[in-house]
Amino acid sequence: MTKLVYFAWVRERVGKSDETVALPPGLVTVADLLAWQQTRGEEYAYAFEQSSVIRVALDRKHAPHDAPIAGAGEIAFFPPMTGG
Amino acid sequence: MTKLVYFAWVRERVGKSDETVALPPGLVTVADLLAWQQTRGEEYAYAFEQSSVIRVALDRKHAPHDAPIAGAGEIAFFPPMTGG
Amino acid sequence: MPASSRPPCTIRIQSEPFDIPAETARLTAGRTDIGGIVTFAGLCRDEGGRLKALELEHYPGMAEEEIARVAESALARWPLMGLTAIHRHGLIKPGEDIVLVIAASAHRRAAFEAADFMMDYLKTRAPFWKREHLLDGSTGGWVEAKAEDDAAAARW
Amino acid sequence: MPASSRPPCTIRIQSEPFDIPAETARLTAGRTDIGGIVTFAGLCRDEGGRLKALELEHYPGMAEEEIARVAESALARWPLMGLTAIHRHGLIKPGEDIVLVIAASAHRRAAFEAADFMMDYLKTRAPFWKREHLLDGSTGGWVEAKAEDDAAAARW
Repeated sequence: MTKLVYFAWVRERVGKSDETVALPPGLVTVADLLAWQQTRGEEYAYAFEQSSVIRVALDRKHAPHDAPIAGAGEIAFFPPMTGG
Repeated sequence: MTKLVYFAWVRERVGKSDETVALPPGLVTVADLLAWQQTRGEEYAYAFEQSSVIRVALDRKHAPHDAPIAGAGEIAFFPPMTGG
Repeated sequence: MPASSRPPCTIRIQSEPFDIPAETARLTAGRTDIGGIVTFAGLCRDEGGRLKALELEHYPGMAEEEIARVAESALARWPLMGLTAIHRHGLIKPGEDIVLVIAASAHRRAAFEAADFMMDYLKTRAPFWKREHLLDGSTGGWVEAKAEDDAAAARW
Repeated sequence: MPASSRPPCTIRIQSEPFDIPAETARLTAGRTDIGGIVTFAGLCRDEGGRLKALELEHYPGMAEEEIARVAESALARWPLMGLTAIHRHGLIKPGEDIVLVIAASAHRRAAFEAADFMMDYLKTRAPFWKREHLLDGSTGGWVEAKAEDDAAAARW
């Protein structure tokens, strides 16, 4: 099982701050995972419609969209950061 | 009459912090003034021996060595600044 | 302090305000080898009177870790004698501090560059998101990331 | 504050220590339009334990005027909301502050650049000279100007 966590407007659109899911086999990269998210219903389709802008962290480290997701226990999805 | 003021090692070498003098006619630029200072005795020759490094301020404003000195009431001589 | 020892490095994520003089004193106490300290404080603006507050959401697990990674880069890159980064979360009112970076070094250039670098990287890498709360009582939108912040970070 | 009005600008030359929080508060009091404040404090180092104190000689008439001229350049060049420059003279012990620059702006880039510029120009244009007083009781030499300071000022 993998914990998925959401922040800012990704969280609002998905409608939850986290969930624990069984990822389907065949998802290799972050990009695969983002494409899968789009298929999970209306709210996910909305949250991930512009998946190129979504940032992803694997176990609390920034990961590019071509990074492999194997082994990650916690995967976070969020918009570009606006702190500071 | 013109007030001449000295700072840091220029002051120490000249042996005074200020003096009021009648500048001889014919001194046009800061460089002329520096050359004249070298002729005023042993302590002046020592203070101004490397006149290219001496900084000059005319009425409290930095002036390059080719600046005209006409009209200045207070002329300061000092080494490169080391504040901050 | 021997040059080889690790300089004091403080990273904190907190909702409460921070105390800049106390944080500075923590870096300088008992030391006589520091020549320059650059402090950056980022404050909440009211955006021409439009804003009642900024709400800062963060990723609690990752925020501290990511800022620590940025700080490690700064420590590796400049000869620092101390580095502090504190970022607040929660509701922050106009005029209040949001973020603090303090960089201490023997010479000013390292302190300026490290503080500047820290802010550029905090902006673009630390998992924080700002949302506006407007003076009329409504919740405004999420603040959009600026291309100029990415460009600033790309300088390093 | 309307954008066209002159931002508060404080220039002081003094022998006594300065109070950084008080100087910062003077710039920010009652304001909610400032987004970033960069503070530089320059401190006296003991140079590896060699130094008992630095003696700072200055040109009393010119020092304040020259720093004011540098500040005018900074105010003309960056959209600042406040600028402070304080330089001490006299005997200053290791660990004590020598110089303070505070630059406030809506955005951090202007504040960083203005503070950095102020320090580069203070170093090379403000009429101050440092002399070392050594721990063994003797008076050391005058500190020599550094070529790197001229190079830093030439960046602007």
